Amino acid sequence: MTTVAVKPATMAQALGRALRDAMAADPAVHVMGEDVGTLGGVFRVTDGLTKEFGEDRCTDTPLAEAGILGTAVGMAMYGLRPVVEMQFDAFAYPAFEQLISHVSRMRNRTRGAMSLPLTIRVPYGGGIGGVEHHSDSSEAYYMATPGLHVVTPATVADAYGLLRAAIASDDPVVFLEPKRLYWSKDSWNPEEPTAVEPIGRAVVRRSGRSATLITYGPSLPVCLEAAEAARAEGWNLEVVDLRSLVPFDDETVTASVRRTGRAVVVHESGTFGGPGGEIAARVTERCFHYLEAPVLRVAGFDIPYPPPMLERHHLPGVDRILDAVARLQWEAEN
Amino acid sequence: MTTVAVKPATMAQALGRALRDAMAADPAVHVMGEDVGTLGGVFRVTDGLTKEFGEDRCTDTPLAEAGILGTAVGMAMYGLRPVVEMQFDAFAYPAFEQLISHVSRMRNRTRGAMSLPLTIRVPYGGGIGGVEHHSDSSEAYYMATPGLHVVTPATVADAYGLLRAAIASDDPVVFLEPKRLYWSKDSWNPEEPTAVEPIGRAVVRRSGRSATLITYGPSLPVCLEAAEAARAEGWNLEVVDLRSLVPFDDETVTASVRRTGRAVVVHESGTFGGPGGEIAARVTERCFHYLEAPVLRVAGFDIPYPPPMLERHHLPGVDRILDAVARLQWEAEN
Amino acid sequence: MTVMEQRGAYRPTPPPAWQPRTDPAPLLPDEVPYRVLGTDAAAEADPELLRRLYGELVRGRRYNTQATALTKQGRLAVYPSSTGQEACQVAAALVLEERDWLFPSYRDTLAAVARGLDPVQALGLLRGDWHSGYDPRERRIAPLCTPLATQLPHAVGLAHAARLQGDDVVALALVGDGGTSEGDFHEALNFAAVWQAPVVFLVQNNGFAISVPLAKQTAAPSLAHKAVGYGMPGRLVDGNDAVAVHQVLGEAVAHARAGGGPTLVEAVTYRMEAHTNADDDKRYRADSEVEAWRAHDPIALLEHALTERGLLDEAGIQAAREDAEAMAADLRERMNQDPALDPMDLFGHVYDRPTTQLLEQEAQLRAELAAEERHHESEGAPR
Amino acid sequence: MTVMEQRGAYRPTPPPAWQPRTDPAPLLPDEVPYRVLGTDAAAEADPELLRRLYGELVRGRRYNTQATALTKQGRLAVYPSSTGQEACQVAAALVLEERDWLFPSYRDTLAAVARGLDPVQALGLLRGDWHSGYDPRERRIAPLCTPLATQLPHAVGLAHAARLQGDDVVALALVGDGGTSEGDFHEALNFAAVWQAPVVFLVQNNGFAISVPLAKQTAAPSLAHKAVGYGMPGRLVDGNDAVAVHQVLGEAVAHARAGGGPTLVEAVTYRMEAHTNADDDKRYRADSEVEAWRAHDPIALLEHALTERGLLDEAGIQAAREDAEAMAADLRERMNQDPALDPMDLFGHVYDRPTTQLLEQEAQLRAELAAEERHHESEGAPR
Ligand SMILES: Cc1ncc(C[n+]2csc(CCOP(=O)(O)OP(=O)(O)O)c2C)c(N)n1
Ligand SMILES: Cc1ncc(C[n+]2csc(CCOP(=O)(O)OP(=O)(O)O)c2C)c(N)n1
Ligand SMILES: [Mg+2]
Ligand SMILES: [Mg+2]
Repeated sequence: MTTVAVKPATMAQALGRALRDAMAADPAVHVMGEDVGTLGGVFRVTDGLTKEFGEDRCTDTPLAEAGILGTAVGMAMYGLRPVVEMQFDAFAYPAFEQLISHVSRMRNRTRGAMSLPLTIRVPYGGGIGGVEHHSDSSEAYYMATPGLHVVTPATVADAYGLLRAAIASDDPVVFLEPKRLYWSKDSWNPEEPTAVEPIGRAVVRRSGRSATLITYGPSLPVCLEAAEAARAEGWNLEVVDLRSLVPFDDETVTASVRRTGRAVVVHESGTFGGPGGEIAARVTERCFHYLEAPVLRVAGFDIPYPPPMLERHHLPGVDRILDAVARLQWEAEN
Repeated sequence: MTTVAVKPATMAQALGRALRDAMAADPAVHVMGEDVGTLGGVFRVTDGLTKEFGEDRCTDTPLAEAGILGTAVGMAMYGLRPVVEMQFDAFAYPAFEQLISHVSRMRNRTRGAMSLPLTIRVPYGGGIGGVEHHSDSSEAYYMATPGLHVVTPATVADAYGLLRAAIASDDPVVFLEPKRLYWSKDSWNPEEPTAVEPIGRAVVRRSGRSATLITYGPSLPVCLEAAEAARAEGWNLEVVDLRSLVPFDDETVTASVRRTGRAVVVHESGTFGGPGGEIAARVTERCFHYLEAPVLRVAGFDIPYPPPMLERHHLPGVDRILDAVARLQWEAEN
Repeated sequence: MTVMEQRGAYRPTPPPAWQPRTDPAPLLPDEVPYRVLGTDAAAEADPELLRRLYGELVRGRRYNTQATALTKQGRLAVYPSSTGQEACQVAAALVLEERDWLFPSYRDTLAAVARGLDPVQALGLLRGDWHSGYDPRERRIAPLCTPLATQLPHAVGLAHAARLQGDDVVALALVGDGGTSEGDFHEALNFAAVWQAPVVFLVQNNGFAISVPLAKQTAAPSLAHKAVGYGMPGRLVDGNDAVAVHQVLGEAVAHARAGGGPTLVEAVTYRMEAHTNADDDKRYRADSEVEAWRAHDPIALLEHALTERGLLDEAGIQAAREDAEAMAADLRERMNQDPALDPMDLFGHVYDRPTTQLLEQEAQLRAELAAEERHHESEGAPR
Repeated sequence: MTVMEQRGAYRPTPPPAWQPRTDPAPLLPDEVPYRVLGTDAAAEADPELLRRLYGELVRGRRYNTQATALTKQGRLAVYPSSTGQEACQVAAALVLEERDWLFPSYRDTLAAVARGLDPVQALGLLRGDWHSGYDPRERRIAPLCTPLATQLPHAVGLAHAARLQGDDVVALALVGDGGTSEGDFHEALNFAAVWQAPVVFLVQNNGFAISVPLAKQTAAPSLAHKAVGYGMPGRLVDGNDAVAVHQVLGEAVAHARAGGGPTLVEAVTYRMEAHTNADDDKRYRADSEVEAWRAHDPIALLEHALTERGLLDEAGIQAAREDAEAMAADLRERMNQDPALDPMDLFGHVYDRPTTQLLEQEAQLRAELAAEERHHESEGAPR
């Protein structure tokens, strides 16, 4: 089984591989959640882990999210490094009390004496035809909670590299996995050792000088597509993949926007009170005199996530991004 | 007992009076929560209601916030208008699942067939010397949840008028009560009928032309004080009290900032991912060419709420507001 | 006065407050699940009820197979089948009066249909055109609830509200074995008992929560043993015996209606199919286990009892099947039509009145759709 | 083949999966709370243990009165007294080995102190200089937990982790009667039972959750009756009888350590004082109720048993009191000193490494403090 590598791997496979490698490297790493064991998770990310490491290392828990996260806190207090799976975004809500009042605060509460090296994997976002409660983008809640790191990969390589980093982190990391990219592939080769990516660094995925698209997770491919389409309009768009919402990489983002003078934040999460507000505000604070136009936001509408048959209207798509780019007051320039 | 009015009343008394009047006016209004009955609530807001309306109308519930909110949902489904008290901000977290997945979505879920006329009273914010978990400002979570109204009074009259409006609303309202203003008084007279204030209208509390302070709830008195102090520096500050975070009154805020050309958002809630990001972003979108400087934020630090002995360092105070005003690029003007 | 000086007067007494408030014995469930079919009691069961249950079971099974078929044709986003659990689904529906309320979980579309909901409306959520395919008040069926156990407190609150208004309404709430692990299960049962709310909780213990077997979900002697911890009766029933489930639920409903408070009923049943059409149950259970349950099929059990008593013959069976086929044909046909969709619905029901923010977003989408339309027209392509 | 044709072969069978997994009987609690003091068993109790418990109870009571006094002097932000509950607090502490873990709630500073934590550190949270006044690992005491019942899953996870590592560590978690209504209580007990984690849950049923009496909290025969619903033993004990609590907890701890899994212990006790110094208990309970409990005071109970057995005389009582006074005097003196505070602590422990955002905010506060300093200096005012 170790001879032929499936190449290229999907993001789900890369995540599974990261878990496996982390468990092999450190006996303190424990995976737990609903259906993560025998079934291998509803997205098969944890497939094979129970077989390889036993039920005590990859555990099917009772169906209770607060209990899952709460017991993981206790395990981390005893020195383990639990990796918890929340089955879907919306099913993490019952665990919010534990997350806000304990996970995010234990280090601070104890003046640094007790940290919680805990990773919380949350499949998030829409675009997979999921019925109600299966497509939420809840990153705004996590961002507003000091003490949490909030990380989300958009490429297969990052899925591996960032998850390894999250598990290695001595602080709790909410690791948001874009559901609709689970089956995406890129050039990542599971047979080659992949670098563990440091958390907190954004990356420029595409260089351009007309304007910056600031995005992350499920919206990265959409932005790249929009950037290609924008060439027809004469715009050469830069695309920044944040990868980490907390810590936020002001340096990379600011440098890009100062170069281009225009920016659009793109995400699936709702607009009002969503991540884009924070991002637009801080970019504006730092780049005010470089900006030719206000930083715009292309994001989900301010509605509960729609049913499958209507979700395409809700999700930020290429046209909506290009419309926003068009509104970046180009006339003013001429 | 009806002859002599305690005048002026405190905000806590005005809230109690609003509950009483709402209960008297509509038998569907039920008050429920931990210690709201016999004790009258830990802040005495519900004092006397059980005596006047009986235990079935003002009910001491078991100690379980998800259960309180969840049963209130069912009561609202049957046509009642529950007013739920969460004892402190941080103790609302166990009810987040009910809040996000049900309270905010029932109307939308049923295409309007079933609304939830439900008010959730949450004492919030710090400045009262409360120990851990008793001083959180959690409005960012509520703002990021479509389907909720988010309202917060800063004056005694608004406490009455907005709470009456919240209870009268056919939609769920998260009613945030600034703890440290519970004992504040202004000219509100409980003997005179007070207008029910429509939800969604900000109000200019102080006119000025130099810059706009955009604020709400516990930070309003601080902003008014800062505005007075600013006169010594030659600044004539306008102060806008939002009163309602959702719906957001863009009209009033935008009009003010267009007049002044400069703005600072002030709140206790953490900066990163907090309400100020949204507010700054949308003000900038709407007022870009009127702005002399980026919209700045003076808010809580990005830390868990500090212990009582350190909270004064955390809370946005007059000096910090004036510092921000000073950074609004006045030189550029001259 | 020191304690030494007091001592002469002092006599240890039992803790003053101590008094067990209810006798636990009657709250404990039977040792084995209660059954009617296959026992002597089957001979006494009301023939009319038996026939009615039988017809509904046959329809129910057909409904399940039809719905699963619709997922294959892309007409449903997903379908969690209740095949094997029809006795629970049907009995839960039939035991209620019109004024009562049903609180189904995501797997309980059949219960809603058996209560009289249009099957197409019942499948709205799973088809994906809207979250709730129906107005809950029309048939007094709460929206199908996906977050597990979270609708249980709603049932308690509704039942409590009805009682406060003087209405003798009972709420029946459905939850799975897995759902009993959630905090909301606990809080709901506790509120119900403290308030003596007229609510009945039916746990369909079908052995699994997706892939997780009951033994990893609880160490309790039975799920019905949880009841005593809330001070309500716990009842254990064979969930594949429609007559037994109907009887036990009926008693619980009557008890609740009479002001006796809530009951927890555990129905021991089995999920005969995978969790949903998207699940692969071969990964976590042996065929032999499934096979063992086939001999205990709820339809076969009832059919046997009916024929043994001469209440059903081949013609009767045939008639039931035809009735079920007709229902399936109608369902198929109607589900094969595309639902009428209005994207503007996205904005219309978030609040009573849309916020300006929502109006702006609505206008944006409207403009986009108009542009799309123009684009299609200019390309001459049919939409 | 139709079902009719199969029928000959068909025999109804009981549900295949049915088998009660544990015998419920041994999991049910006694009918009345277990007691030692005031019964014949008191004569057999270990004198050394009795004396030790007595000394700790007297210290504990004095600690409670001293802490309440400190709130009046503004030295504590708030104090939730455990007066009347000293037997539970002390027994919980004494029953554990050094390697074990204690998970206290906000009312349990005394348990932490009795376990050896410096009383000043134990009061850190309530003094308000930092959230946890101590490093949890030093004495294996989790931070005092304010959100009710939320530390229970932590205890389960820690105990489970220890067991997985092969350490024979037991976790003892404290919760109030009110806290048992929370979902986290339910989830914690369920996980503990499923995992057979070495954890003991001690419910101090002191009759109230702030103002809410037990009857509005639960309708259960007793809180200990909840245990059977998880498949763990439930024990009921007189919470004012230090010897009985010590014995019941000791057995539960030994059971857990031996791999027998968790136990739920309900100690029936009474909160003799208001919820905290800020509460007014006259609003919700009658003096007579409080008085009734005075005759059942944990210290008086034990003192009586000791003197009856000739194990304690006036001199012994005096010595215990003096020891307690010395502790109180030391506590008073040390609490009267202002704690050393560093505002920069606000930023240093949010993450392992502060984010740039936090560094900016730290710099801002540093500048503000410097400006304040300069301002004070220029005004010549002493800081
Ligand atoms: C709060 C919550 N967590 C997780 C899920 C994902 N999920 C859907 S069904 C299911 C298993 C449910 O098991 P059970 O309660 O026994 O009901 P059954 O599926 O057997 O009818 C899970 C974990 C969910 N819907 N809600
Ligand atoms: C989750 C949560 N909800 C509410 C509160 C507020 N509160 C503090 S103490 C208390 C009553 C606790 O009663 P109980 O559990 O019986 O413990 P006791 O105070 O009697 O020790 C309440 C409601 C809290 N601390 N945590
Ligand atoms: Mg199940
Ligand atoms: Mg109590």
